[in-house]
Amino acid sequence: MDWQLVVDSFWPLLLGGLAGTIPLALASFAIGLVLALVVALLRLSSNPVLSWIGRAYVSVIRGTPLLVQLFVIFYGMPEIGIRLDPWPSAIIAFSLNVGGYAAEVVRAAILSVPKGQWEAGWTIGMSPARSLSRIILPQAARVSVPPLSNTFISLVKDTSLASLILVTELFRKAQEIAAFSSEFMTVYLEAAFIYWMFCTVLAAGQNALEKRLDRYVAH
Amino acid sequence: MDWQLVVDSFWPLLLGGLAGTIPLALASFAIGLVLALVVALLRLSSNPVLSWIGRAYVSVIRGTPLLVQLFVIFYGMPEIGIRLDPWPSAIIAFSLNVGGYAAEVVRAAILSVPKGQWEAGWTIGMSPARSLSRIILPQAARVSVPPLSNTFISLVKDTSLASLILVTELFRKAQEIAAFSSEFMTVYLEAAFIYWMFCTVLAAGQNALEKRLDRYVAH
Amino acid sequence: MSHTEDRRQGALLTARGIHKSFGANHVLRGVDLEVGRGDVVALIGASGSGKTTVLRSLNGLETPDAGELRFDGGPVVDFGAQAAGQDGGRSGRRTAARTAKTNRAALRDRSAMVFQHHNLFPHRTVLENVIEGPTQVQRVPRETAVGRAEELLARVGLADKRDAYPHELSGGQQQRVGIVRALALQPDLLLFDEPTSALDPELVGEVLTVMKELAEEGWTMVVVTHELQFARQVASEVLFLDGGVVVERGAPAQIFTDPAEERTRQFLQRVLHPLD
Amino acid sequence: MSHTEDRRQGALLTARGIHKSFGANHVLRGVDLEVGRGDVVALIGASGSGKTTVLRSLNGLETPDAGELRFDGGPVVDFGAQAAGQDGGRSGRRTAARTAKTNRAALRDRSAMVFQHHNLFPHRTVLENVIEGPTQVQRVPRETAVGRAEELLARVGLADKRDAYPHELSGGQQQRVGIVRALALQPDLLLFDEPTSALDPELVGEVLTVMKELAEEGWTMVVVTHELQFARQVASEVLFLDGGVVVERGAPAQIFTDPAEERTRQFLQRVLHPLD
Amino acid sequence: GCGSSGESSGAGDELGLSGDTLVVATEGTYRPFSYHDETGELVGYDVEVAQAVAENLGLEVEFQETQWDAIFTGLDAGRFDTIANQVTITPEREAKYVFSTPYTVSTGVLVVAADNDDITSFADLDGKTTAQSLTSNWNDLAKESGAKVEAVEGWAQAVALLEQGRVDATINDSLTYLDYANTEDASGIKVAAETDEESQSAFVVTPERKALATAIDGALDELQADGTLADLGEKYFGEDVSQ
Ligand SMILES: Nc1ncnc2c1ncn2[C@@H]1O[C@H](COP(=O)(O)OP(=O)(O)OP(=O)(O)O)[C@@H](O)[C@H]1O
Ligand SMILES: Nc1ncnc2c1ncn2[C@@H]1O[C@H](COP(=O)(O)OP(=O)(O)OP(=O)(O)O)[C@@H](O)[C@H]1O
Ligand SMILES: [Mg+2]
Ligand SMILES: [Mg+2]
Repeated sequence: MDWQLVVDSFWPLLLGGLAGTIPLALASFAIGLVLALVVALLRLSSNPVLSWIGRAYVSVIRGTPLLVQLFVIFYGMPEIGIRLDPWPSAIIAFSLNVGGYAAEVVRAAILSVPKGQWEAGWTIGMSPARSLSRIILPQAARVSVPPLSNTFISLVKDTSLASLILVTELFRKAQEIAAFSSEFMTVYLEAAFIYWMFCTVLAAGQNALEKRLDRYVAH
Repeated sequence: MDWQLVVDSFWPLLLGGLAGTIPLALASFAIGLVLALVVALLRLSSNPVLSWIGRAYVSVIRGTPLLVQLFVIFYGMPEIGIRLDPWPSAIIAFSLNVGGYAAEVVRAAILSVPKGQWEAGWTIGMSPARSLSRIILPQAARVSVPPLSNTFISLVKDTSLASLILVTELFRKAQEIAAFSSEFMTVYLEAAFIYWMFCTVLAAGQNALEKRLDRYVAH
Repeated sequence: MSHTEDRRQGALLTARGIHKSFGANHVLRGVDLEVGRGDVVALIGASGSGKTTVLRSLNGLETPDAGELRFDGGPVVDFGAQAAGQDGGRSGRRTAARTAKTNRAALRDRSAMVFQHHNLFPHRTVLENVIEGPTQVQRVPRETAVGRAEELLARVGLADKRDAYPHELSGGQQQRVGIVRALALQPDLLLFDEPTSALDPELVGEVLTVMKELAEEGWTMVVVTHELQFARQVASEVLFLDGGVVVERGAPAQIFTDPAEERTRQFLQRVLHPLD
Repeated sequence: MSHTEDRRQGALLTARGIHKSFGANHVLRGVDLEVGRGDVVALIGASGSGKTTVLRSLNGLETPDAGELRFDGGPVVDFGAQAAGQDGGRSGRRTAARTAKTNRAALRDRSAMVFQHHNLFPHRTVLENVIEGPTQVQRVPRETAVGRAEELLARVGLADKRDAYPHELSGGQQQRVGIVRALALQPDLLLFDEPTSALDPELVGEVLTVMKELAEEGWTMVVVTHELQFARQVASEVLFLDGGVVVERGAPAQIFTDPAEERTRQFLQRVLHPLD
Repeated sequence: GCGSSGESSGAGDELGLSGDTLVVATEGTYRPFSYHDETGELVGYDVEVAQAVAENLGLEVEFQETQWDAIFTGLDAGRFDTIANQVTITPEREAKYVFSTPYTVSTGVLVVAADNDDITSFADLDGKTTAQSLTSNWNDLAKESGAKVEAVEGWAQAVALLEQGRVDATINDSLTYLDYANTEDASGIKVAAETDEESQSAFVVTPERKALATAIDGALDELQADGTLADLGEKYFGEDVSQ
């Protein structure tokens, strides 16, 4: 192991993570969650057309490689006249991807809230939309924290594909350093360590969030 | 879109999937499940050392990129004298990976079986091991089918990384054909379609399995 | 209470020929019901006889397949019309759907329900549970709603629990909060679905006592219950339901001491004397 | 039954000074208990008083922190020893752990338990549920086990349900299968934890009737129950538990008509006359 | 940002560029042609040639770094104006794209493990296994020689496989080998043979941008004439590799 290389490359790698990986993951996750809620509601809709749209979306997103999704957004869209810069393209592609995966989580979480909660909302006069936002979603949130944080951890690692569409992040930095030094094993291990650090911090955040949300729920 | 290319490359791609992707995914999943059970039991153990080992394993596997895991097994192990061929390396790496992800699923599924089932096993004289195998796991199986089939679908797509350690599968085939024809977009879209086909078949299988396991469970 | 007097006159709710199926399961087979102002109607019957379904039809949680409901001399809500609409092609169906929606909401806004498993909102405090309906739906100013809520909580002995979360309460306390949440809506009709059957026996009393007081104050109530003692003491009328039909109805004294129907007699025997 | 006679003699189980805490919650504070062969002991008391914990201590589902248990004139299982072991450093702890393990299994093998929520194995048929213990643990040949199981199922009126899955049965049927599963182990002692409290009222009778028959046949039983009628008719002794202590014990006739303790009286009042 | 920078009309317009910027795609991980040095700066022979060409044409240059998989797709999609990444002129590519005059002419070397004496010529590859990057045309040469080809990400992995004895050989650019031998410990490998045929690398554009190719040709001629290309060759390889 070339320790000098490890030391020299630590900051560039970390910087690639902090300036590329993390903002990309955060932005995509935030937008993806909103999308996921919409898709989950489509899937839960009693209207067969809407529900089919939701199902088809999830099926395509989850059934095809993320790499191809990135390709289509960045290199395919210009053919129909839409040309976006790398960062917007990456955020769109990852958001769409998160939307597909998280939709299933959100849907399951909504279904996990006892039917009696909807009924209580109904009896005190609430519209379904209001019941959803004030009663169901706050409870679904607790249930969906663990699976959503899995989705987020996967996303953090998946952002390494963004280098394909010209976004510089942690993994791209690692490739650059590896190409220069030929010590790909060392550099990749170091990158893995930084990913692991990020994920560990995330997991700690998840625990804190779960505790917070547990406050008002029976054990 | 170069339709002649699409037609010509369909069989090679499909073959890459059937001879590479699918067997690799199946073998890794089977071994990974066994591993997942072991790790889940470690994590559930009341022995703090065992439970720490389980947690650490899951943390490392989930916190680091699969690509690095593949590299360590294939390029790193020879440095400590263990040199495996591409296929065994790939199966080991993917099994270890599945083991980490599925361990959490298995653990959650075991915890989801009501405590009363363990107690009923105890009162009729069963050892914990026997309760686990005859009472808990059959019930946990039903709960874990949906998340495990997600793990499997992810695995199918992740096997594309095996091309990095010289295993020829669907995605490698696509790269070869694309590199030769320079028609990356067309070939990748076609590969995506084949992945989607595989995933759709899997999803159908999942449904059938869920129905079967639902037979003796209340609604 | 100030509104006690004007509750004791005329039929508040009339139900005629209510039918309801779940798939092939014809659960209600023509249920008639009349609830006068200030009445306490007890619905009894075996499990699966349709008690809950009757109750839920009264507040729109279920939409009957046929029959009509009339509230307080208001317009007749005719579920038959809807069934007819179903044959009437696309626009007919749409009109029917719209009507059903309006009907359901109209029913619901006159009544409030207390559930078997309280269904309190676990992520909100006791007070927030109670004022949710008034402030969010009825647009009562928060101040007013809180004031009323505190008054009601004090009445059921839970003034000091206003900031607790539901899981911090005992089962009996949870049910009492459920009752307060219903009262806070100031409904014309209170619906209770076995409010004590999920409780530990020694907690049953505290809930029944509150319900008894409400009855004495003149609230109109429909109560599904297995507490025959309560029905006997508090109800103005008892309905025995079996197989989706009201088999027998009458004053509690008559039903419990001298049931006209063999089925009623058998049911009472099984519940009151399980070991004989 | 052939073994009826030899059940009616001597103390089958003696418990002395049983203590148990969950964290800071000192749930049992020195419970004494004696169960003679053929006795039916009823444990009553408010929710949270520790009834279930007592029962579970008798079959090893909980390991008491202190106290001793003695089965059928056999060796004394001393939980105090274990507590002492905890001060005795590492090897002491290990020995204590091993002893505790043996003790728990010994307790468990003499008794069988019927749960409040049946805890039947949902993925196995009724018959499979019943023969699981005999064939898998007691190594009874399958033929024999099936024969006995069918006999027992017939006795509780469920011969025709042998191939049904638990979820296809009513609550009362499920509990009867639970009883048969316990009987099939041919235990010395039957433990019941509120076997009817999760049932619809009209189904309670069918389960209590089976239990009454078992008592009459001479089975030794400890029953946690809220069915005071049942305790009164069937129990040979009633124990009233409050705050982890046996506050009062005696013949049912005495406890129910003339309780010595004020706490007992209050509890009975609340349960028997909730509306007064 | 990508592509469209300035509004000022200049040299770019006639060449079909949007503004005065030449957008050049490169891998950035292909030493010594296109890589990042210790300071993180993008450098390399191809990079500097592209910079010189742009300067000669009076254009700004903007590099877009991506993986080989995406490089032609991006060219097709108009994301890049040209590629500077040792793109070898092949008949298949010539059918689809327009090449400039070549700026690198090199031979291929057959590299084997230092202790391997079985392979001394390309003919010996028959039935052997080679590690090749799919991006290079050496891939085809290996196949033609009867070798089984294992695809790898790049040169470093090929060397690792050779040293671990998992493949028998790798064919790559002599320039890549030279650079590696000059900067890293190459004691584990050696050159077993060299091709007679030379391969030529050039800038590549889509057919619509033929004017750009012509302009680049002109620029390369001038850079050839004033010795710039030779100097760059000297800098990176110790010799002129442009002809
Ligand atoms: N949403 C539903 N979907 C399908 N079947 C239903 C539904 N709700 C009720 N049923 C069925 O309708 C019948 C009557 O149910 P209901 O809940 O009204 O009975 P109940 O008299 O309230 O019984 P219990 O005392 O058990 O509460 C039962 O057979 C039940 O299975
Ligand atoms: N596993 C446990 N962990 C922590 N606390 C427990 C546990 N089991 C019981 N307790 C606590 O011990 C006390 C006595 O519980 P127990 O279940 O024995 O009461 P019970 O008399 O059976 O009540 P119920 O009539 O509600 O069944 C309660 O305060 C309960 O919360
Ligand atoms: Mg009901
Ligand atoms: Mg209990």
